[in-house]
Amino acid sequence: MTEEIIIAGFGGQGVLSMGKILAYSGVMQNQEVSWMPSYGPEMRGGTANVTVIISDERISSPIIHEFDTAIILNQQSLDKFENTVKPGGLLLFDPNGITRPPQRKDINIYSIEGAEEAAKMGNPKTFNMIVMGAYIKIRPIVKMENVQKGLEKSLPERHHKLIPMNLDAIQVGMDKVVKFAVN
Amino acid sequence: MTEEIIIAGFGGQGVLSMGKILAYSGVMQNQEVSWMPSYGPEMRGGTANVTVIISDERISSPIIHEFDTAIILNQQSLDKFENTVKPGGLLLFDPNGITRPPQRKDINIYSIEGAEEAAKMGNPKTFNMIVMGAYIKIRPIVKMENVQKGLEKSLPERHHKLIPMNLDAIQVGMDKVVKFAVN
Amino acid sequence: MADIEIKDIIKKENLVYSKSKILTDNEMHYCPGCSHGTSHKLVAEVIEEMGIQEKTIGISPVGCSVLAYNYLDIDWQQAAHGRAPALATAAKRLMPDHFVFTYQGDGDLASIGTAEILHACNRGENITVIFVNNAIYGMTGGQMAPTTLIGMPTATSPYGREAALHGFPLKITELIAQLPGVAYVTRQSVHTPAAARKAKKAIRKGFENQEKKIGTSFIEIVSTCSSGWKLSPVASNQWMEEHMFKFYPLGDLKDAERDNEADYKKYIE
Amino acid sequence: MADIEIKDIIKKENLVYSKSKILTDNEMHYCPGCSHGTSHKLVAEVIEEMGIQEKTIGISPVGCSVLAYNYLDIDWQQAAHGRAPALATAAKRLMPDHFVFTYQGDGDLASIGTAEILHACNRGENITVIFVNNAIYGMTGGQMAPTTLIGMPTATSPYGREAALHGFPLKITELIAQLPGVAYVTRQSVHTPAAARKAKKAIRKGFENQEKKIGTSFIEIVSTCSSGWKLSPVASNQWMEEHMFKFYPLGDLKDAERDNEADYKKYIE
Amino acid sequence: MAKVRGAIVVDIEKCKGCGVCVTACPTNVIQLAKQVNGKGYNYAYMENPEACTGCANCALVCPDTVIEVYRVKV
Amino acid sequence: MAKVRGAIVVDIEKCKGCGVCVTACPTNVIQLAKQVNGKGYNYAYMENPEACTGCANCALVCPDTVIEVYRVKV
Amino acid sequence: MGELKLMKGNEVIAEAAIRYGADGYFGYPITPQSEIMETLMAQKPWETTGMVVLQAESEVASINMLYGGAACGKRVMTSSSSPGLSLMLEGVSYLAGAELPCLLVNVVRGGPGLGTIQPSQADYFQATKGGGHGDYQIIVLAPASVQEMNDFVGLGFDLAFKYRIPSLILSDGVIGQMMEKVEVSDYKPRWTDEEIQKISGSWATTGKTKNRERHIATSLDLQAEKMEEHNHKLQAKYREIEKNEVRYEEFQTDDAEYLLVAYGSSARICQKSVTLLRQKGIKVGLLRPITVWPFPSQRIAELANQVKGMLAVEMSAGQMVMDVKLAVNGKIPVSHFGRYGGVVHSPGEVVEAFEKQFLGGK
Amino acid sequence: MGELKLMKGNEVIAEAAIRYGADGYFGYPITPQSEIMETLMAQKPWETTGMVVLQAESEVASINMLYGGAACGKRVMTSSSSPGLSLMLEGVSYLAGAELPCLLVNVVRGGPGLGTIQPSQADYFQATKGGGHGDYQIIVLAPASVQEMNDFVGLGFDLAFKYRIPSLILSDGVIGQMMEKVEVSDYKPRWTDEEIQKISGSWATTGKTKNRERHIATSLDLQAEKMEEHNHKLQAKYREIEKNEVRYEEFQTDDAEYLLVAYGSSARICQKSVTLLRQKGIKVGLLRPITVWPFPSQRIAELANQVKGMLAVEMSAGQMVMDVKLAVNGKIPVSHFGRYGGVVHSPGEVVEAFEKQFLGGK
Ligand SMILES: Cc1ncc(C[n+]2csc(CCOP(=O)(O)OP(=O)(O)O)c2C)c(N)n1
Ligand SMILES: Cc1ncc(C[n+]2csc(CCOP(=O)(O)OP(=O)(O)O)c2C)c(N)n1
Ligand code: SF4
Ligand code: SF4
Ligand code: SF4
Ligand code: SF4
Ligand code: SF4
Ligand code: SF4
Ligand SMILES: [Mg+2]
Ligand SMILES: [Mg+2]
Repeated sequence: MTEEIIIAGFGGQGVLSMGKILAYSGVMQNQEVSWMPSYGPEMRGGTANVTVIISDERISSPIIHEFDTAIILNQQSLDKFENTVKPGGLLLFDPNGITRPPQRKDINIYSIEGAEEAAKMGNPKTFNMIVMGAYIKIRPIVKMENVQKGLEKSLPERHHKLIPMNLDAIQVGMDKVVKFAVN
Repeated sequence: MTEEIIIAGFGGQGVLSMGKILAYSGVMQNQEVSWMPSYGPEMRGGTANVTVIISDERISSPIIHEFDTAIILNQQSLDKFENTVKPGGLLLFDPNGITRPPQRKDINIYSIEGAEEAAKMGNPKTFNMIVMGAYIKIRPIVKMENVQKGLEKSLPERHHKLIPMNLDAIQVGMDKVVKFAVN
Repeated sequence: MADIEIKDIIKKENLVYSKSKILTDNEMHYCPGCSHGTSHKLVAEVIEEMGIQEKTIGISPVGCSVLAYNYLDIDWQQAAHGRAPALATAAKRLMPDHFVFTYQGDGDLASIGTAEILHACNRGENITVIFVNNAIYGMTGGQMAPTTLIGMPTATSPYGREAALHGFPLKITELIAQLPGVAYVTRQSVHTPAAARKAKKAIRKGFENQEKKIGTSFIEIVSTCSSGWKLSPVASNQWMEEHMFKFYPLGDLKDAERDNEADYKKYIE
Repeated sequence: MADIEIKDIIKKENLVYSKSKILTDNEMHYCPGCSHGTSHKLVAEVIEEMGIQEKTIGISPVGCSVLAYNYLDIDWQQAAHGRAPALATAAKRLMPDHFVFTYQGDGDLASIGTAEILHACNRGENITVIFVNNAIYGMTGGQMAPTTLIGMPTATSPYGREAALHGFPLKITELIAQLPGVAYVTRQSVHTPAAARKAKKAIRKGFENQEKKIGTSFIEIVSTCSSGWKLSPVASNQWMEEHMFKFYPLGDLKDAERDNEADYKKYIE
Repeated sequence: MAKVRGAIVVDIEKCKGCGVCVTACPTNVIQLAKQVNGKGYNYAYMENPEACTGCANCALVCPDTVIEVYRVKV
Repeated sequence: MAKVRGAIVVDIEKCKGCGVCVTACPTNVIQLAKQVNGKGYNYAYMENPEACTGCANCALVCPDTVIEVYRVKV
Repeated sequence: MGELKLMKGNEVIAEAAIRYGADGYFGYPITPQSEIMETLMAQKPWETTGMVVLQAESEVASINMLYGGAACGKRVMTSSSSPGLSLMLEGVSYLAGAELPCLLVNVVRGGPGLGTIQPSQADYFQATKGGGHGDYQIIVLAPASVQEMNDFVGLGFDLAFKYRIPSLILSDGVIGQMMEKVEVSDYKPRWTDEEIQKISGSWATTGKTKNRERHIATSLDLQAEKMEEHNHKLQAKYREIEKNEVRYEEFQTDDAEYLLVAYGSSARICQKSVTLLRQKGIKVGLLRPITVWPFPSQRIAELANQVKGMLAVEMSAGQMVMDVKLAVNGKIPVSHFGRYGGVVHSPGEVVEAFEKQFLGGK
Repeated sequence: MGELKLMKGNEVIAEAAIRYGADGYFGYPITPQSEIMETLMAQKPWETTGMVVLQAESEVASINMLYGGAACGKRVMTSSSSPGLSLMLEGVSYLAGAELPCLLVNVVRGGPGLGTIQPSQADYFQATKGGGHGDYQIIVLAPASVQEMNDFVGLGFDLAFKYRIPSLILSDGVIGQMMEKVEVSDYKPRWTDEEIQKISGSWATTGKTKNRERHIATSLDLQAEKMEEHNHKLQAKYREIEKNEVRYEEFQTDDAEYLLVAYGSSARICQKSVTLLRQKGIKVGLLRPITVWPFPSQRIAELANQVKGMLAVEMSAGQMVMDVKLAVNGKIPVSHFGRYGGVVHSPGEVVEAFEKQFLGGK
């Protein structure tokens, strides 16, 4: 099994840490992982993205140009990455702020109202976990127990009290993700 | 004709400028010349030497380790360069301050009381020209008219008034140089 | 209230403030609220008002303002980190009738570029220096600068700057002010309209000094870096007022012309 | 006069002054009368008297004193041109119970090494800096230094230093004195017995400050360079008194301990 | 006595929602929108247009110079 | 009253003839020799030995530290 | 067995330095490697192991701090990226000349000049052909994984002290920024002066005691003949290192008819390319130099007798390829492929380039 | 026809710069080349041609002053010796990246580190293999006489402006310090902005006029793809230079059975060695690269078909020899000889080394 994922959005949306938690979850189930961020001055306020690979085999190149899954959190990222999803692959996006929705018919497209649900939860910081929940609902590549372990490993001790809330958010994501129909 | 000369003494004895005037004299008679100084912090107060080559042919290496002539102005230089004179070559030295005189029997050795004669002339600065006079007496490789031209070229305009005195000094050197007998 | 409608106000003939023609149409890459934007604008307005676009050479540093050349429509040189004053020295000496200014951050000017700024000022190069001091390395992600205040947390002083560990904040402007080659040294900010107006006057004076050939003009702009400081732009301005101004008080440090200091006299005698 | 013969005076038991044991038997390569020799001797005597040979690390610069390591019998590091304060910073931080001093010329310290000395002092490194200011680049053959006086001819200012062309002489010591990390700044000379005694006291104080861990000690020694100045050693001393001391007045510029300046306090608050 | 009335035009798509103009306005004309622009920023707009005097304070301090100011005497 | 008498020993071959000691001596003991040493320098020597008080001034300022000083109370 | 973590290459450099017992880090921020100093500052090793961490005023200061620390016999390191390394070269030449051990890290980005901050391998010449002045060499380790970023800290220091020579970890933006699983080493105590002496002899400037001559850290000798002697000593050491310390890894070379040669992140990519090519039935292998100086020239020369052609793949306009050519010495064709200036090639691009070069592909 | 003078190599660099109409010199003293700035300061060209001469605070400042001056389209130069050049490498990489023309002079001394101040040729790699970071090249001219020190000032500037690239005169302590006859050029006026524009196009930062876009001297592009494009442009230019600007000199190669390859002062010495060897009846020739980058690889490859072996002679532990080997590509044996660290070999030593290598001599 090899899953190659791009997660892309605005800086500040928790793109990098979502990737890190995913990757750590993979580590927890003894898989090989790589996490490769875009980096540059555009980190500041601009867009951010990260490539995560989770695999049963040794990972050669951490930099890839086609993905099994794209998790898309703003319009720019949609424009940039829609066409990089392999045929038959997955595109998951948050429709908030999306004016030109995805068009491809050869991939599976899902949407999650992450921003909205986070607002409902009263904590915008849960946004990225909601989206992650949506993702692992559709692609259960990591087990929940390993996600929990991943959270424990990737958050500093002093933030461990936030783990239950994060797990709740993941559940919300799992519940609210819906198939998106390209018309 | 190729004449390879080392001139060596204390810094401040006019070693470098003697070499330069010799070289310029060569230029004035259309010969090829090279002038290669020792350089380094030892310039300051320590020893100084310069290699001058005057030749009818293009000069390849300006750095040589054997000489047709060595002009020696202190003990250290004598110790260092006596053995670099080619068999049959010339060693000219000023005996002032020399405690271990030259020993070689396979070369021609001459001496010139340069310091003493300069003091007699009432101008220690003429020292190097006296020594040069001694040299070109023994090895008339440059014509006096070219030496005069060499002086004109190598001294800045404002010092041209000193040329007659320098020519006098050269004459003194020519008159006072004597053969030195190794016993 | 007079009963005029907004659409009647918004007419070409009523326009009282718009972007200087010296500013290009490129969107600035700066974070929201960044002082660099305002500082750029003021420099642009001075160049426009003085009518010196054709004779001005800007030197951009390495720092967030590295891309300043995208924003001001003048000729630019992009300098290596810290070396803008060296470029400016050559440019000005080779084209003495041109206006040459450097635009530098605090890491650039007060850390790696210490020798270059100090010696350019000491030589009294006839240039203008715009020194944007936000007490942090903005571009590289918020590391400590020489100007970072004691106690201030940064990426390389995460528990706050401690003198014993990291050294003291450096008042480079105070040092520069003492050099006889320097004609004018002032410290300004651009966070309020009043401050921005004063800063603009200072910048203008700095450029005018080049015509007078009286030595280096050095204009510090105490600035914010909301990203590096991890505060909102508005909170950053407030924090700056409360903390930065105490340590870096605003105002003129030197005005050779005004003070009629023929400073170098005492050097020549 | 008491009728004692010289040979009776010259006896082991009557010896009152001889070479410090810290000085090696190597003949110094310096020109006749060079201030470096005297300055070396004073440092050696201080090390001997304090009994700290085993704990002292000297950092020699690039300049005539590059070979200082041949003359003082202690462990030495030979630094790249201008960088001695960087070496000293690391050596001292890694071996805080050792005595670390740099010995630097004016070209080394005030020109190429401006950033390193300023930042080491600003960090308040617990080191001693011996700054031998002879207003010229001795080693390379007498070129202009930042400290060269206006009007002074050198190999690169053959018609005398002119401010417009070459910049102003730099009083780096005055700048250093203002840094809060610096505990002690003094300017001395070694050309007369009285001056040399004072200078030695200053050097000793500089070393003792390392034990107190109160910040950097900076001792400038206004010096001659007869070769560079093209004067005899004795005439050089005279020229120094007449010209150098006017511009570089001798005396203490800062003594944090004496002044009871808890200087950094104002920085921390 | 002649009164001045003013108005501003914010280039919404270029506004970064920093809020500096909001603070700078002496008459509290400006607010940040609840909505975001294409870059995700809550842009500035005139919440109390009548209060605007066209003093240009907001425009002067706007780091991105995305405000134009108009003024009339009425 | 006890008088002090002094004497110096110059390491002639190491002396560079700089003359700094000559100037430093308060009692004009030292002169530079007419002769030169092996390095070509006119070395220092006691011209007026009786005047030496052993104050060590000369030795202290000698850049090459080639003077030793002896002193006795007589 | 160390702890298993998920870390960035840069972070692990910091972590490994602390765990390995390094004595000091001196550096200046620059993308893409600032996390190294940031991690150290966050870890505060001065409170635990006693390791000194200092943000210097510049790269010039950093490298000269290394000289000061290394001369004391301490295990000191710095890190930077391309322009910063250029500023350090005078210092590197001094360190090499004075035979001081230390560890440098270059997380290479695209040049020349300010260039870009994206990954590159265009500082190969600088690292291996003595970017600074004079005849000198430093040991250059090229990690291809986050794990090797960890391992090479220890290896780099060990080699540095074994030979009294600077070691350089030649990494790039990919390896520096990516996270991978890494097994970090256990904490080791810092060396005492005595241990250092045992390992590398008595030379450090730790204070001249009665029972020894003074120690001098210097690269100067004004006498040319003595300087030449010193150079001979250095060259002999370099030959020794070339004999003992060549490290490389082979991937499917046994039956290979063609060979890719690549180091660092480029080698990871090429591994995939090898797989892709083999899927097409082409017998390709990969040689990955782990030490790029000393370079595995001998092994490459051997393989030149086995394969029909070699392709050097590197993110540069062609630097390592020269060492491959020198090793092959004309026996078989050697080509170069690589994207550069900050662009990272894909495995597929390597395949294409290979086919074009050796199979007359499109 | 210019004037005939007896001058030091260093002095003539200064003289030639003034006569050629250079606009500015920025430098920092270092042996063995300080006479360059000293001569300029004594000549006061600012009072005659208007040339600016400034003693900078360091080599780092010097090279960045060059960047500032070159960006204005002025003909600016600096000079230094080995450690100083190392400090300039960040700046050189910037100049190359921003495509700015300028003239550098390195009067090489023995390294590594502070080394010695005596002549050396051990900065060959630094000069030709981009000592700084990133993929870049500069044109490197290697004078073998004082006359060429004069001539290469003009040639260096001309090539620099023709290709918008830095040129370097790679000299050494021998050529810098020696005096020889030299025919100095006549005084030429400095170029006007218009002339510069005619020669090298409109790119200089002379002030943005109404009728053109603003000019920007920069080496930065944050987008890797654009940076790669820029790199392609640079590489294309380098290939162009390699095609057009290779310069070398041959000495008795017509019937040669062996070849010495040497540049700069080493080539002068080898000329004598050729004579000595021919006196012994051995048919040896000499190829002297005048441009060491671009290197005369093609001519060497041709000669590899004619001769039985080559000896690269350089005052270094073996640097240029790699370029010779790359050119020969295994066809015939290539060896290296050279004293180094500040020692200059004699013609006789070269003869001995040659005999040992190729004639099984003692
Ligand atoms: C030689 C070199 N060292 C380091 C860097 C990395 N660098 C880029 S910007 C910067 C600091 C910028 O800080 P500052 O000058 O304060 O500007 P700001 O971004 O805060 O405006 C650094 C260290 C570099 N590009 N070059
Ligand atoms: C990087 C570098 N630049 C320049 C030099 C040449 N250099 C050697 S000593 C020196 C100046 C020394 O002057 P100063 O520091 O005043 O010492 P002094 O000789 O006067 O005691 C210079 C420029 C060098 N060795 N290294
Ligand atoms: S990082 Fe700081 S200085 Fe840089 S653009 Fe953002 S706010 Fe401005
Ligand atoms: S050149 Fe000057 S500083 Fe150097 S040794 Fe001679 S007198 Fe002293
Ligand atoms: S112009 Fe003045 S009153 Fe109007 S919105 Fe702007 S700041 Fe407020
Ligand atoms: S100041 Fe400018 S960018 Fe900031 S919110 Fe106001 S209009 Fe927008
Ligand atoms: S001071 Fe010393 S070196 Fe100078 S003359 Fe006197 S004894 Fe000789
Ligand atoms: S010891 Fe005193 S009195 Fe005697 S010679 Fe020296 S300075 Fe003169
Ligand atoms: Mg800043
Ligand atoms: Mg000096």
